[in-house]
Amino acid sequence: MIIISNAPFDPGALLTEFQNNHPEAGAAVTFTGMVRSTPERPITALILECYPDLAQNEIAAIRTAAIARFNLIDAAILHRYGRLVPGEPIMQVMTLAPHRQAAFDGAQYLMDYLKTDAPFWKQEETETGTEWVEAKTADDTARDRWR
Amino acid sequence: MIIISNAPFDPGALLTEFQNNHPEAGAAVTFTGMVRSTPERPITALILECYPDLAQNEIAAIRTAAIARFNLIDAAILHRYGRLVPGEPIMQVMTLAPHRQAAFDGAQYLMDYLKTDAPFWKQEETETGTEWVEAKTADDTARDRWR
Amino acid sequence: MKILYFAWLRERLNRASDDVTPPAEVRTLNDLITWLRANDEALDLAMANPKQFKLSKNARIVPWETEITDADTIAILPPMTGG
Amino acid sequence: MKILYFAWLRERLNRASDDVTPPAEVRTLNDLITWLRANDEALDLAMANPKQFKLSKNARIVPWETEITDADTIAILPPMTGG
Repeated sequence: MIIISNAPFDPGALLTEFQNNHPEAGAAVTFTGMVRSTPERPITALILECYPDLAQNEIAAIRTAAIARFNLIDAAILHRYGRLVPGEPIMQVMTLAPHRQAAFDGAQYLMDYLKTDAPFWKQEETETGTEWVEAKTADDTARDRWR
Repeated sequence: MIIISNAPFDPGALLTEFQNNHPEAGAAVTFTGMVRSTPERPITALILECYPDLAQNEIAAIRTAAIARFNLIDAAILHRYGRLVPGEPIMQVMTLAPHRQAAFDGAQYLMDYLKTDAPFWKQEETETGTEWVEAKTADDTARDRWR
Repeated sequence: MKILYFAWLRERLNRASDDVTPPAEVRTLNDLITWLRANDEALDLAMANPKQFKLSKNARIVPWETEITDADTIAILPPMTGG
Repeated sequence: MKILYFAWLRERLNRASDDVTPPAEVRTLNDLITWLRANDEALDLAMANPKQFKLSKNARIVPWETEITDADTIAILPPMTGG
């Protein structure tokens, strides 16, 4: 399952739906990314821009690669775009595997590739205006460990 | 939150409850362990024995150590005991952190220690009887990487 | 040929897309970017560090060496910050 | 002193617990296990590979060198297989 959407989602409901009907699965790992606002850097919203057609294709390719590499039983990715307020879930990745290490590795692999290869761009909205979030070289490093 | 219980639980509902009201959290990782039955090794049930007082204390200690080590905002562990059928969730670990790597590392740390240091014992029930699950030395190895 | 711009590149150019007709010698994405930059000062400036951009052709990320035709939709993608 | 047995150890001994009164020279868990094994052939056999067992005192896992008293509840724990 791949969902690119500007509608809010319920992380728990998504997990429940994903896990059902797989008696051969022993382990599920779920990653949820949320909009963060801290006292040091308070933001009023996060605005995500997206190229939906490309997002769909690239995420599908990353998902297929993860399933093959870690022998996953299933993997699902949901990513939102649009304007999100602090605390709101931005995206969720879920993996299902016979055992825990494959489920953890698969989820981390998906996250590392999504960070650098999925066409989304974040803008932070504060009291004083909006600012594009800069890409982190740490994200490239995280992705490159899988090469 | 630590729950040691013989009652079924809903992984998704637990996740939704756990994630709420933490605007400073950017990442949540959830691990769910389920009863597994495969065509090669079909089981009718998994029966978990537990020493509840010790489980409560040891899991609390593991949780406190994980929160301190990875600067987690929160961590929760639920572990069932009793008779569970294939597909049923056995346990769930959830971590909440500012960023993704701490959330992933915290969840793996909790899992690795729970596997070797939480007083639960699994018995597989098949058509022909029951059999105690043997502890894996791989679990000791996984735990020891954190030392 | 359709060219799409995203995020801060779109903002700096003040438009989300262009329709262009490059000359026949523009065969690859590399050629296209060189030609676009030569004809657009704002784009040239915004792409001063070209290696940070990924390019897509018909909604797939492809290498800069990829051949293109007039029927393709090309996107110029600043470093991504999703996830 | 209360002794608790779990999982396959409980099954092999055919009981979940014992109430025992060890002699005064039994000061540590190490001493206790030695004394229990000397007085119970089934336990002695089941614990032939003693290092695989963890021990708890009053619901906390503690080293085998830990001192104990008559008021303590001790558990002998086969390798755990939770998670």
